[in-house]
Amino acid sequence: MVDAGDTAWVLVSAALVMLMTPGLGFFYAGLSRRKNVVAVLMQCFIAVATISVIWALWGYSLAFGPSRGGFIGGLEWFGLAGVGGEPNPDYAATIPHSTYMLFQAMFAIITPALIVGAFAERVRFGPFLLFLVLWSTLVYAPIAHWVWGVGGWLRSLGALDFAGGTVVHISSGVSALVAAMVIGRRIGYGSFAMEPSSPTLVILGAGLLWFGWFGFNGGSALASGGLASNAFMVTHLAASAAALAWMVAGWIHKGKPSSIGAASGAVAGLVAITPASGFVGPQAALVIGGLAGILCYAGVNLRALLGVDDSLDVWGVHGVGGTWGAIATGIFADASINPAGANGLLLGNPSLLGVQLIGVAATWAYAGLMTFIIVKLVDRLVGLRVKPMEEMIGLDITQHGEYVVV
Amino acid sequence: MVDAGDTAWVLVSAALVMLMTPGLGFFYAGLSRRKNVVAVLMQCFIAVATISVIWALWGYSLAFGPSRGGFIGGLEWFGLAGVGGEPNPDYAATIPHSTYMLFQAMFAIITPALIVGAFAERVRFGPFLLFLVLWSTLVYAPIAHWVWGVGGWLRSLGALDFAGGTVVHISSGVSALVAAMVIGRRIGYGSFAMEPSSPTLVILGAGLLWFGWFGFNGGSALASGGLASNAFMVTHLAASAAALAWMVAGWIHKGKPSSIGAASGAVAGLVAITPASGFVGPQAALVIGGLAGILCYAGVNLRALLGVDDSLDVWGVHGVGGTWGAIATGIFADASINPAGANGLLLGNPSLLGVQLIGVAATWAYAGLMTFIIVKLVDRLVGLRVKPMEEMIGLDITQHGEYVVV
Amino acid sequence: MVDAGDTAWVLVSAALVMLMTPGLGFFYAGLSRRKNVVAVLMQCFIAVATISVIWALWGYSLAFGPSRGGFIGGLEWFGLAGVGGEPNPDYAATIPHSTYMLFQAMFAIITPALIVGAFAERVRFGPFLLFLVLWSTLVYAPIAHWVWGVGGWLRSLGALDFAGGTVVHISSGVSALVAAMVIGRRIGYGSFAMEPSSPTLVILGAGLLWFGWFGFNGGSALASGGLASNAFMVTHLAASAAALAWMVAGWIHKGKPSSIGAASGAVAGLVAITPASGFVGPQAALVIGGLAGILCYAGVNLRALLGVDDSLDVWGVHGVGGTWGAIATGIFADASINPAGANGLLLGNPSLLGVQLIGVAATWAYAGLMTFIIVKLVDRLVGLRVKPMEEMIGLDITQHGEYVVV
Amino acid sequence: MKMVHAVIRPELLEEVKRSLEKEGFYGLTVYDVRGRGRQDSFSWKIRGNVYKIDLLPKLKIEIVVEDEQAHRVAEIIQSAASTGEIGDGKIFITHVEEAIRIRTGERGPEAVK
Amino acid sequence: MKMVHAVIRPELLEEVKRSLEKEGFYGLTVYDVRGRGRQDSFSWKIRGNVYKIDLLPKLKIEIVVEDEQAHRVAEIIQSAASTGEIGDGKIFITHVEEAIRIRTGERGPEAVK
Amino acid sequence: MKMVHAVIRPELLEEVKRSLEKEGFYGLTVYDVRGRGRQDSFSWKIRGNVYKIDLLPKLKIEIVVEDEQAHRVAEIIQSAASTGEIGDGKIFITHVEEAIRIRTGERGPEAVK
Ligand SMILES: Nc1ncnc2c1ncn2[C@@H]1O[C@H](COP(=O)(O)OP(=O)(O)O)[C@@H](O)[C@H]1O
Ligand SMILES: Nc1ncnc2c1ncn2[C@@H]1O[C@H](COP(=O)(O)OP(=O)(O)O)[C@@H](O)[C@H]1O
Ligand SMILES: Nc1ncnc2c1ncn2[C@@H]1O[C@H](COP(=O)(O)OP(=O)(O)O)[C@@H](O)[C@H]1O
Repeated sequence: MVDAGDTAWVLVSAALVMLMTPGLGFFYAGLSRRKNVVAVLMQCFIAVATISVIWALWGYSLAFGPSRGGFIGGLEWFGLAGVGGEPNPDYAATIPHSTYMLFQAMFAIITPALIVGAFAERVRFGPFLLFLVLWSTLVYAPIAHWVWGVGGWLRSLGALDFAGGTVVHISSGVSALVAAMVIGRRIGYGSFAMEPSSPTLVILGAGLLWFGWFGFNGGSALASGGLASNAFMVTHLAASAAALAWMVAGWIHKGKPSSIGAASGAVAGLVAITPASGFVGPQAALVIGGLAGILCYAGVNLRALLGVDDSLDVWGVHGVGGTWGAIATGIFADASINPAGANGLLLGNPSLLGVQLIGVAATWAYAGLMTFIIVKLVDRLVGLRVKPMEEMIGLDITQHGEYVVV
Repeated sequence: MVDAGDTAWVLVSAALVMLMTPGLGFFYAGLSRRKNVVAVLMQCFIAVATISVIWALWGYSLAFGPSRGGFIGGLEWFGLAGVGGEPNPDYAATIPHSTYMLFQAMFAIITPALIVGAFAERVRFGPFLLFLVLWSTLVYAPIAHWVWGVGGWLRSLGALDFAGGTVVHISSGVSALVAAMVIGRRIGYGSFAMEPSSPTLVILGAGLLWFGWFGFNGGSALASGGLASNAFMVTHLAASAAALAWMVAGWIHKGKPSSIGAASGAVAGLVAITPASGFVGPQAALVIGGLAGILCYAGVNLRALLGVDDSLDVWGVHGVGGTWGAIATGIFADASINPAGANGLLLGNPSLLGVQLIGVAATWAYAGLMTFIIVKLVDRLVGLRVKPMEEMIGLDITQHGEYVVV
Repeated sequence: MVDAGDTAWVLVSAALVMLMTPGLGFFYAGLSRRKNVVAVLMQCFIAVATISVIWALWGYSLAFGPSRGGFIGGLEWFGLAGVGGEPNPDYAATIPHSTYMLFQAMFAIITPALIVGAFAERVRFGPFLLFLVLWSTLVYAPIAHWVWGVGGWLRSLGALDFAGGTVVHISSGVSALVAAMVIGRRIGYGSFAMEPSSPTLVILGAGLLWFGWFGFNGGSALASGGLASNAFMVTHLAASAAALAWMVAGWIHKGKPSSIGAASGAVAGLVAITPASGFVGPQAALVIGGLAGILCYAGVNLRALLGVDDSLDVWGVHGVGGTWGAIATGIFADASINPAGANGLLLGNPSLLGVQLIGVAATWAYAGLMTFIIVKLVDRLVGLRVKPMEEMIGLDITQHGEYVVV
Repeated sequence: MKMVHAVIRPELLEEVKRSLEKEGFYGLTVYDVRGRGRQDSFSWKIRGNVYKIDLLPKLKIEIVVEDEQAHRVAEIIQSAASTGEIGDGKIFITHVEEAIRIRTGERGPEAVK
Repeated sequence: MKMVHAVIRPELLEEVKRSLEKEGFYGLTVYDVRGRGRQDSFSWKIRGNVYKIDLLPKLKIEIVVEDEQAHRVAEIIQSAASTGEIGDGKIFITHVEEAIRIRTGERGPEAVK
Repeated sequence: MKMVHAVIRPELLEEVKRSLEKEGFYGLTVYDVRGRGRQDSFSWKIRGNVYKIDLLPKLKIEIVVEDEQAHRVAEIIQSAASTGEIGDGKIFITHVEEAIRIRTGERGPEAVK
């Protein structure tokens, strides 16, 4: 039976998560050079449109439709056939099936949009669209099925991922690293200064991401009430602790507390708490967030040392943060917070941590490999990278015929 | 009886729709030249304040008060007398009457704000305020009454307008065209480049509009549940399809996929699905949205060919999109989605299409004529247009004594 | 018992209020000079992170924990011990205790962030953090306890403050005045032009504040339904009336209707209606808002005459507006709107006004005195103000190593 | 060579560029400036402080050409950028001792061809 | 004629404008620049990359006046824009061969009166 | 003294600054400009109106040095800012009659030391 309160909460959550992708666009645009601001915004914006359409056509069905061996869903729900106002109790008993589908659509949108940061400022727009469609179909849908689909193999194994630490963040973070390595560095990387165009946009983006994440994690309870409230609370606390931790780490390490650091830290904390948000309490959230700030800060610095031009540090934030979150869930999970969860290491159940590690490893391996294949394929077929002269002039003018005056 | 879940959803929806008007301000500001950014923002912002006050005083009563012959409401509810915490079951049985009034207030605000785009960059601020008050009272309130008021003649005829395709979009789009023609072109139109100041602001605006539109259409169910979820879903899909369609049309036609095009397309899709959103399913939404993108793109190009300086293309997007949406409702409506609706042409009921066309024609005629009279009147009384020198310097400095530094 | 609809509404409200602090950041950043935009944004952003952490640790317990003599709460709830999914019926019977705590957290965050405007463009970041922690602990928590805590002395006296006129706005506004006086004027104040960097950011901030305020006041009903709807409605009307009033006052006084004036007016109206929003109806809201616009406009001009450099006029807007709101509650309160309230002066009960004045006086005195001590202390200990050369170059570069390119 | 500096109304840039192109002057550099001249200024207050806008947005164009072309370039700009209203702007001509094309290192008039 | 170029601290623009006005120098053109001089520079890192801010925000003023007024204008600016701290900026004087008022086509000193 | 004006690709600023520093040229002023040269231009339409981008983002550097250093400065910039592709930019050298340090009032070459 549809409950009005639960439906209201999940619909609002879906709206909040939708806003995260433009928010991500601002975050990334602010970190990019001025000549690529429009291109980055456009890539995020068009991801909303593109993924929504393919999600309605085949994506939702592949991810959540009747399982084919735990690996992928069937096409029974192609074009959202049968996805209507009645609940689908397999997924959520008190909200319309269409509400569940919408909420999941927003996750499917933001995940590939996250990868945009890895190859920002150097890819052609058309081939980018092709990448988007392939990645969403071949990487996102299967992993979502494994973890969340009824019959998915990781779900059956007991892996816990409340709101997408594995499905969203590890998958995009690892793919980002691979894509950045395959596509190669920006011209002048390491020798020119590549100044973030706008801390203002970074803060705008981080603010919208934080705001939207209340829906991302809170809405993953799929009902209004204590569990949603817990997810909301720990999300907020982890983000706060991580923002402080990253800021302080940068302050000690580099001499100044930077706003971009604080914003990046907040995102790192949000990422790390995502899988754990329905399974841990506020004290654990402060620890998970605080450590996320430090680990992701280290990840970003490590990435720079390795000379990989993951331009806006998708791996350092989402790959490292998501992995830490999945592990932290195995450590801190507390069945008294959510009976549908399990106890973790600290409550005497080391086996959960093992299952979590399997989930992490499978996602790293699958996302990494498939992204390698997809990027290579797209590059062969249509050429992914812009010409050097276009890169120098900037993607805004050369790809979109637009530029930022103000 | 007030239902907490339904009320939560409609209150949130009202908040979302309120945010659309500042969102519209950013959308329009980004499309304007740098010297008029503040003026456009201010016109939208002050529309929120002005219409809210007149809505509380007389607007709501004229639109929804006891009908005088199906044409206009009476003044019984002047100053919101009697509009309190109890539901008014004529309009919505499970939410407070004040909630319904608020939700409607946000529609009344954004409608005249949409027209701002037609005569952007060339009208005096004071006379604009006068226009706002007159248009809202003489055009918006009656049309809202016809379509949504108990006893309104179009409502009685069976015309379907779930969330304001006719009331909001056709009325503002047609008025925009008339206002632009009467007021005349900007100095240098057709000979100077008039560069949009900021694709960043356009995307910000489009993102907020899209986000808010979930409340606009979803909230129009006036309750939480399957119908709200359906409206939310089709809104999202139509916007997505239209963004892609407009982008591709522009890409083919002009060589580059522009972010402003994608953003405009999204708005076009949102407009077109508005009247249909409670009556059609997801497959129809993709078709309605996709065609909206193409039709509105054509509308904008047609407008340019005609040499009318509807500066930010209100008619091309809202007039064309709203008209297409009203017709599409007559084609695709499906009573199985909403028993309070009807079947459309494709389900064997051509009469609905006829009624829809009557609604469209009446709105075009009434809004067009009245806007002509109001614009002429205001111009005679107080002079609507700024001096040429002021237009050259820009409205920000000359009207508001402000300007954009960053 | 947890109600899904009520919880949905209060969780959404908490999210909305959270967004207000970044919104405030944009509002303040737009009013600041370009060289201090990042610094202002950062101060607001880091207030979110910092206060959230101390709120979870000790702040919530001090403010709402078991009362120690009506003055302060005990540390029983340190680290949110016992604050979980069950309602705490002392505060809100139909939502999880954690939801109530979260909603309150957002109020605790924005209050000290408001003070940022008083000493914008001239304080060191580290000492600012120290100020933040001290002020939140020593000023905010006690005042919140007095007014809202079970057993708080002002609450017991019958003082009405629906959503924080006293706790949030008077406390921050008065503290701002004191802090600005103690810290002293910016270099060149009164002789250089200090141009607001961006009306666009001001409108963005005002839009987000207005949007979030629906949660601030509406959510303070702590349930969905008629009272929340009333608070939402009067909030919207007061903001509208005040925006118009301030704009018109400035227009008459200085010759131009400024967008910054309209935005400031809206905020003034939102402030003034805050304490009254659960106790007055729409007609009173229009009066309270309209007068707030004029009174705060006068307050700002008075402040300028006095030569105090409360840089972004926190006192003029929040101090004056909050005080007026507390008094207005004593005048216009109507027990028929909220049986938990009382009648005010106009309904024949002058005693309420007396109680309100006691609340105002106590808050002015306590906040003013404590802020004086805290500012002096921090300055002695670590030096609050930047070096003159740093102030000339701007805080963005000197404090954060960042700057605004776009 | 000479450098022709022109301060013009921003909206006339296209017009000026087109007129220059027609006579084969293609290379140029432009940037946003604010200028004060005889135009009326605007003064007002915000939140208690007095502000005055006497600097209005203008565009500056710089074009380096051979000595004998400088006056022609100035004439083209003058006629394309003039509206007859106060605030049309100024043109200044200064002497350039050397010009170098960065790409090739070519010097003198060759560099600006 | 001469063009006086002054790079100043942005916050002293009002002061400079006022001082110039007092002696009848009204026309001028300004724009935002960034400058490096003897001032300390700031260096730090963001997200793994090293950045250094050695270019600090400055304002540049350009004023064209008759030959004999150039030194007076320079003096006025120098005294209005000086704080005695490093980073106060520089003034340069260059020669202008011709000036034209776009509105009327007037040439020479008349054009900048 | 001479003023060396260089229009360069924005991304090469760091390179140019570093090269100048190495030979002791520290003081300079830079600002954003848009330039048109031989580069291809981009043209397209938005919402029914034709637009053309023929002005691409560049940076302008101004450095005032003693007469005899001007050519060395130009050479340094030329070699640091050259990629060999169209659009690398130009360098112009003009004469400066006087330089003043605002802070101290020092004049002549002393002022730019
Ligand atoms: N003496 C000057 N030196 C430098 N720039 C000047 C000077 N006088 C005017 N300008 C520039 O020319 C612009 C137009 O000048 P103005 O006097 O308003 O026009 P007009 O020449 O039509 O009277 C100003 O905004 C300013 O940028
Ligand atoms: N040689 C130069 N050429 C051009 N501009 C210069 C030169 N030296 C300094 N400037 C400009 O002057 C500004 C102030 O210079 P700085 O050396 O810091 O001041 P001071 O003269 O007080 O020592 C710089 O930011 C830069 O814009
Ligand atoms: N005649 C000129 N006057 C002033 N600036 C010029 C001139 N020609 C070119 N420029 C500037 O130099 C930049 C590069 O010029 P371009 O002709 O594209 O390069 P190249 O010299 O490599 O052919 C232009 O963008 C413009 O800013």
